[in-house]
Amino acid sequence: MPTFVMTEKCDGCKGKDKTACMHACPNDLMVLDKEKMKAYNRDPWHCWECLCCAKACPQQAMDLRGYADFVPMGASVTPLRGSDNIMWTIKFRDGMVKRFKFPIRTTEEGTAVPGGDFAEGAGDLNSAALFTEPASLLMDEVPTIKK
Amino acid sequence: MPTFVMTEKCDGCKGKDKTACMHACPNDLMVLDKEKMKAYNRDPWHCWECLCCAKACPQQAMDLRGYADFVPMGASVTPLRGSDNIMWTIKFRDGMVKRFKFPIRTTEEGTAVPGGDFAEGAGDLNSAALFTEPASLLMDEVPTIKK
Amino acid sequence: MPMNFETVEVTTDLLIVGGGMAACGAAVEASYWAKKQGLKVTLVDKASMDRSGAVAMGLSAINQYLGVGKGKNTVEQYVEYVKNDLMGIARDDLVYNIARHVDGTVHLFEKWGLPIWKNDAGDYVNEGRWQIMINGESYKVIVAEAAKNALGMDNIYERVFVIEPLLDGDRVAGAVGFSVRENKFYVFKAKAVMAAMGGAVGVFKPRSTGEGLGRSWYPPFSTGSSAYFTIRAGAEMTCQEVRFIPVRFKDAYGPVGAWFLLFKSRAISAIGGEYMVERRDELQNWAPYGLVKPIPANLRNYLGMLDVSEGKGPLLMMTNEAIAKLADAYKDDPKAFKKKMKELESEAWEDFLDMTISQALLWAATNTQPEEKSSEIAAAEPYFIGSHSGASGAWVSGPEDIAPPEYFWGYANMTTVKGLFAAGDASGASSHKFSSGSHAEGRIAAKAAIKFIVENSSQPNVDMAKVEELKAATYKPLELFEANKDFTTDPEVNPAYIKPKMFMFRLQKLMDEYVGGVSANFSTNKPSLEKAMELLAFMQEDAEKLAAADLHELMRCWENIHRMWIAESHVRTVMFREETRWPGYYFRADAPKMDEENWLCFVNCKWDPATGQWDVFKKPVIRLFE
Amino acid sequence: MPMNFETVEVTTDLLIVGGGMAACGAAVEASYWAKKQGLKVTLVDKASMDRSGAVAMGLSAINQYLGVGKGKNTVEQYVEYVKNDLMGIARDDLVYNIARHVDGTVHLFEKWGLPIWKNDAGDYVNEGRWQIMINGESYKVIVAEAAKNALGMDNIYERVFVIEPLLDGDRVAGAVGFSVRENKFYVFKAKAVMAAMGGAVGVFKPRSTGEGLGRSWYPPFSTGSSAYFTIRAGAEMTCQEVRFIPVRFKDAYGPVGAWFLLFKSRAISAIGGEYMVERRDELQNWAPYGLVKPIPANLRNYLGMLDVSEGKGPLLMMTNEAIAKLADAYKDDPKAFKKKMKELESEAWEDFLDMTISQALLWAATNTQPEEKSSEIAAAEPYFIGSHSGASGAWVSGPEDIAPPEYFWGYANMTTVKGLFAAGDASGASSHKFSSGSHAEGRIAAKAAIKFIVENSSQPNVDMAKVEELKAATYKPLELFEANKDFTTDPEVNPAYIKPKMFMFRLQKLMDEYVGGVSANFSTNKPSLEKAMELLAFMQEDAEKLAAADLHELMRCWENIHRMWIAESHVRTVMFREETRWPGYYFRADAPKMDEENWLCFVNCKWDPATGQWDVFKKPVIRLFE
Ligand SMILES: Cc1cc2c(cc1C)N(S(=O)(=O)O)[C@@H]1C(=O)NC(=O)N=C1N2C[C@H](O)[C@H](O)[C@H](O)COP(=O)(O)OP(=O)(O)OC[C@H]1O[C@@H](n2cnc3c(N)ncnc32)[C@H](O)[C@@H]1O
Ligand SMILES: Cc1cc2c(cc1C)N(S(=O)(=O)O)[C@@H]1C(=O)NC(=O)N=C1N2C[C@H](O)[C@H](O)[C@H](O)COP(=O)(O)OP(=O)(O)OC[C@H]1O[C@@H](n2cnc3c(N)ncnc32)[C@H](O)[C@@H]1O
Ligand SMILES: Nc1ncnc2c1ncn2[C@@H]1O[C@H](COP(=O)(O)O)[C@@H](O)[C@H]1O
Ligand SMILES: Nc1ncnc2c1ncn2[C@@H]1O[C@H](COP(=O)(O)O)[C@@H](O)[C@H]1O
Ligand SMILES: Nc1ncnc2c1ncn2[C@@H]1O[C@H](COP(=O)(O)O)[C@@H](O)[C@H]1O
Ligand code: SF4
Ligand code: SF4
Ligand code: SF4
Ligand code: SF4
Ligand code: NA
Repeated sequence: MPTFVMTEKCDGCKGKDKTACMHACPNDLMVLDKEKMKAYNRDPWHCWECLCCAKACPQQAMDLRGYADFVPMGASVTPLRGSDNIMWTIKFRDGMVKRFKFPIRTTEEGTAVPGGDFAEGAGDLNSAALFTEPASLLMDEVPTIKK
Repeated sequence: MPTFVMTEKCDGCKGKDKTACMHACPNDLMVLDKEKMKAYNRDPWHCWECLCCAKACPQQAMDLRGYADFVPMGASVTPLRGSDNIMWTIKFRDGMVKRFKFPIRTTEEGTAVPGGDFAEGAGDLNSAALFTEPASLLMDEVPTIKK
Repeated sequence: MPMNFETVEVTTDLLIVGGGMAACGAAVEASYWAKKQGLKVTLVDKASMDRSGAVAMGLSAINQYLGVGKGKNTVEQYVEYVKNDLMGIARDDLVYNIARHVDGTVHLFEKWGLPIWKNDAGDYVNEGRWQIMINGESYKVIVAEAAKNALGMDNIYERVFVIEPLLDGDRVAGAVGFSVRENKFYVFKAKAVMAAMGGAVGVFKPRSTGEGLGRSWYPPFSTGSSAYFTIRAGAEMTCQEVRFIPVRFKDAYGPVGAWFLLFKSRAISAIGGEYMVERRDELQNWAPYGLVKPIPANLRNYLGMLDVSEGKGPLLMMTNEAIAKLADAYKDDPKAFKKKMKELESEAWEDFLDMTISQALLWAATNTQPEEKSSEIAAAEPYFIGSHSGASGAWVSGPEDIAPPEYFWGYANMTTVKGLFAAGDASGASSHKFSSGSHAEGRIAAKAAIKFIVENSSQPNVDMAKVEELKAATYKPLELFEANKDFTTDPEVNPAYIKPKMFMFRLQKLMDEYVGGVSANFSTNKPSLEKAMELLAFMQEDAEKLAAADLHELMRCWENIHRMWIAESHVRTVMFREETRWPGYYFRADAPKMDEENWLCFVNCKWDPATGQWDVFKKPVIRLFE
Repeated sequence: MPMNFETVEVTTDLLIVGGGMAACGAAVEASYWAKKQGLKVTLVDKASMDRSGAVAMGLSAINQYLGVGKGKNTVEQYVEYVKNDLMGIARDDLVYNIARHVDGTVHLFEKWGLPIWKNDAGDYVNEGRWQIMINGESYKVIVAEAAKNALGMDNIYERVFVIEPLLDGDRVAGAVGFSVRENKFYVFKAKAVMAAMGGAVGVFKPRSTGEGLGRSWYPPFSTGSSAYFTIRAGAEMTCQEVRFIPVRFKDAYGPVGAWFLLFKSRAISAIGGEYMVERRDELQNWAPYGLVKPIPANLRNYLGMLDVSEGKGPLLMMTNEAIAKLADAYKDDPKAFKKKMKELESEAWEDFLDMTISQALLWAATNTQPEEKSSEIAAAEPYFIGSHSGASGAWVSGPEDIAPPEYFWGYANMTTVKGLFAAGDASGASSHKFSSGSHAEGRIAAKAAIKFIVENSSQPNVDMAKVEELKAATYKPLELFEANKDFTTDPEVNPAYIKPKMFMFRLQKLMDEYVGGVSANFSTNKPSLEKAMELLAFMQEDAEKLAAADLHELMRCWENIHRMWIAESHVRTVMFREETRWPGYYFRADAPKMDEENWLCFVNCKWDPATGQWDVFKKPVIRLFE
């Protein structure tokens, strides 16, 4: 990268208050040009190429072109992130293509319960045990050093 | 530097075909914004800080602020170039001011005669002597090595 | 840009600043205890929790997992490992505390939905002794989800950049920050505050210049807010001299862990020869630490750097050889061999796709298939990251049950400022916590913070005059810009102000050249450090002239002020420690040897908010066992 | 940007490409002989002659003046000096030829109006043995004036950037270029062409990043057109491995000559100690050249670099001590002392104000008064400049009366391509000509070119199909930009093209890291050079995708293509020469010693326009005396 936005594909997230790419970027780089209703990366020199933006874009309107100051041209690495896996398409400079698919989560989105299903601990604010402990340690008690 | 143009002082060289700063810059950086009739440095990252532009500006509309990525702020070095000398005003970061004046030429502008007033040589296209030689060498003949 | 900013006051009990690994751990733990005690917990993040912080892109491994409950390792063994890796400089009590809790945190991650690699027996797949493999693209999304579910979105402020602590005498009273999306200035009033804003990148000049300067290993949005916040509160800091320099795949900064540990790859120099073997004798000079296994990270770096200095570089990671060796067992069965090769190929690509996509792209862009061709590795520029193999951060109290008296002042992970807690990259001298340990430490600190609030239940006083002053200072760069921008025809070049990007370049250049960055070969000395102090003094004055065209640039201004303060603490402590203890991280050319007698100690420092004076001093290293 | 470009044809006899020192010399001389022969001379400059080229800002000294007519030095002594300074690698015939003419050129400068310092006896004030002091702010203005008066403005094309030579078989036929101000494509048809487009800066990564990257010692607008032009014509090149690294005042690159020679300053390391004294023994390793006086420039660099590598840096120019010593003679007369101090102060400031204004500004910005405080010096990034202490450039014929047969092919300063002449930075193996020698060499070459035209009077044939092809290639970056820019929402980030600034960064980074730039400590080796070739091959392909938004950016595209070709010739020749001959300019870590037996020779190279193949080979060093 840095990321780029394909003019034709971007619909500005239909003018919603915050676009998916703006919401995602950990570095506050994506901006919606409200006149054109198109997004852009306001500071490619600060882009980490994390693709948080591209993975989030509902239009597949974003892609990455490697840092022009050291990445030879012509290759691409494009994610397609689903609910439980991600598909990567890797195009080499010489045209070779590889595809990989990896799991990304084992549960339904939104269902993470803070304590897991571990038994709550004793609830003692003064003890060393955290609220899911000792159960979440798979032990009977929290290790300590005999002073 | 790079150079900057003071908005109020610049008159766009009164809309002449080429402005003094554009004419001067050895790196083709100065541009006239024809709508605003103001000049600007189009690529400060390529500016050599040679001040050819500022020295040429008839309005004293240009100055230099040191490369921001390594020059501490607040100092200035400002030329005032006349027909036979140049005046420099140096303002230190701490406020101290120094002025220097140096000669820049000993003849009237435009009067340089290609051959000086040296006697022409023999006019032989095959000899080693250049057209003002040997006179301009203050010698009787052009040195050579006896082969 | 209207110069009209609404002040929004938020009063809470515990304020968690940051939304990364440590903050998410804190959110989960604090919510539980707060609910029991009827207390309110508020979290503020400069980005969106789903994808904020160092784990934004994902990770391919969890680097701290002990398996104590499964009988695989003891907590003591981990402490031993960390202590040696840091050349003797670690807080046993802190490392112990994190290590005894970390497994529970990892088990929670799994419940929440993080795919952890399992072998046929159903056990986690280890990368190395302490590291386990994950399918970690959504690692942060999952961890944030649990935190958000615990807190409720009403208690979460995203896209608010926190700049300064609020104090009430010797106690923290909250924090102020500004929205990067709306014209709102936030005043958070709290009984306790947890600093968890991560580490610092961009204090030193990166190797890349031009567009690629965003490509640091650790993210460019780790900008040193943790350290700034705790320093400005007057908290004692530790190990600010212990920067971390990781060896990484060259240019795109792909991590090496999976290659060295999982794939068991060798690294050699381009001239040939394995520096870890050929230079073994050099390790004697750094005994006892040089002689342990694994060899400390800085010494691994150092041996490679010696090859590079002698002109034997570049260094090569022999990915091709490593894969060939792993597949070799299957060579007699073509089908199995092919399958194994496919599997190894996929693992190799996932490692980078999960956490350093650029590296995968660089492979593709250079027609590199790791099973066919080696890749270069190189030492990165220095980072400040107390959670990985660096150690910088706030000096915090140990846990009551194990900390010696010198290391204990009431509440685990509380800094020396009452009510101010720190975890993850924000706390020092407890390296090698990584993503999982940072989360666990966040939990530890959060529980202690709730205890603190219960035991110190008054709402600290917030001086609203001071708040107004801070508000004015916050937005000054916008005003400076508005007032002066029309003086010149190019808003980027103006004698009245400096834009944050140039300010950052200025800082990076001086740190690089005088404080042992890449172009100084990671070497420095006293005159260079003094010169750095001189230039930093100019920068501090010029920081008053930072200018911003919009709220985004305003954030960049503050990020760079934060970086500048870390820089100063670093220069002061590197100057104070008159020895070279971590060659490979930095070299004091004028004090080139390790000096156990005088310097087997912490170097701590403190900035006094009342006087503006710095103090740098020693603190003892106390061993808890052996 | 309309894609409609008028083709302007200009037919002439002699075409001078460039408007700098060598070109101005050529203009003055050629006009005289052309007038006699009824020939036409045309000059084309990418900038305005008044302020174009390396002398744009001015200079404070003329570095080559022998005073032969005044009995001060002999021409032979100068040859001796240059030969030794280049570690034995110089063309005696070329150096001799320039040296015997240079005084006449300087005397002309004085007539034209250049103020040259004089002592009370009316003699020029020497800076060093070969250098004289001037008030040189308008040096270029004055020299250009004489050239313009000689040619007449009708024969001068300014703001036309020349890209490629035109060929008719083995003879040059002209050149093509484009206006950076108008939509005009220029086809210059000529019987002889002189390449005088100066040296190359920006092939290697500069020390500064960010805005300050324009601040090179030699100007950023010296972009390698001379070398590109001659290489592409198929001319044999020499010493392309001999880059020049000047030691300069740190950051602003103020020259050191006046300080070392006029002010007689010492340089020491920050740790104390004068490297030129303490490291004297090292010079034995580079005998016989290490043992001469003055010590060769690269060895002076090298001794300082050894201090820096050992961590003794930064290096300091003791300006304060030097000024104190010079004023000391007046210490008993307070009035005279004060006057002397004022005079020294003014001289110190003028030195920089005349040629490196940034350095004066940096002094002011850091509150530095040279009489009170030392300044740091450092080795700059590598440049290609055959006129100063580097030697790269075209392999040209020597003068008939003194060149040995191996060095003579009919016309002085003619390259191996018929009708193509070179002077100044454009010609190689004749270092230390500087501003004055470049002018003198321009004159020599111009006279020879007129002779060539007289003796080869047919107008070469220009293949107009080829011209059309070149025109299409010239403007391709504009078309590529227009056709693709709307595909993305940011014209700077587009997968279909690369902007010239990023292309430049890419070139600079690879040269820096693999070919012995600053961050590689000026050291390289075979595997690194091979890697550089690999990356350069990618760049050559990607050069097809350069894109420009306007004519200015189009010039930047071509400048960087020119740089890329020099880079390749450099890598190939550094690889070929398997020794280290110029430590301080570069170090082949895998061949760390000088090898007189095998490598006391020129390394020449040639690109064949017909086949696109490179050839690198040896040529003998022939001494003319002693
Ligand atoms: C980037 C990266 C990191 C790692 C690795 C590879 C790569 C490519 N590797 S490997 O190399 O070894 O491969 C590791 C690995 O595989 N396994 C592992 O467990 N950890 C690794 N890390 C390290 C961990 O990520 C790290 O230890 C933890 O994330 C540290 O946690 P924490 O201390 O919480 O920092 P954070 O970055 O996650 O969160 C910071 C938060 O603060 C916010 N923030 C910052 N400033 C703020 C401000 N002023 N106001 C408000 N909010 C403000 C951020 O938005 C964020 O929410
Ligand atoms: C920049 C600089 C240079 C020097 C010094 C200090 C500094 C700060 N020092 S000290 O350090 O030692 O102090 C010297 C000094 O004091 N005394 C001295 O005599 N020489 C010094 N130089 C060296 C001389 O300047 C140098 O030797 C000569 O100028 C070389 O002359 P020449 O080879 O003609 O190059 P040029 O740069 O002057 O002219 C190049 C011309 O070509 C044009 N051009 C370039 N590409 C073109 C293209 N594609 N198409 C058309 N035109 C296209 C340029 O516009 C220019 O007209
Ligand atoms: N060569 C090595 N030997 C031992 N541990 C390593 C090695 N390389 C990396 N590690 C560890 O592997 C994990 C990830 O490393 P890294 O990818 O370098 O961040 C960290 O725990 C490192 O300490
Ligand atoms: N009309 C203008 N007036 C003043 N500065 C400008 C103008 N156009 C561009 N610039 C500046 O020139 C530089 C390059 O601009 P651009 O490439 O047009 O974005 C930036 O620093 C702009 O701020
Ligand atoms: N220390 C030195 N000894 C001898 N000559 C020098 C020294 N420093 C610079 N010079 C010469 O002075 C002139 C200007 O040098 P510089 O300023 O380095 O370009 C050149 O002719 C250099 O070769
Ligand atoms: S997320 Fe995609 S569609 Fe939405 S604004 Fe961003 S680029 Fe456009
Ligand atoms: S790749 Fe990452 S840093 Fe870059 S714009 Fe997208 S989300 Fe932001
Ligand atoms: S020379 Fe001066 S007045 Fe003329 S356009 Fe340039 S800045 Fe404006
Ligand atoms: S200072 Fe020199 S390079 Fe910069 S804009 Fe002016 S003339 Fe151009
Ligand atoms: Na170095």
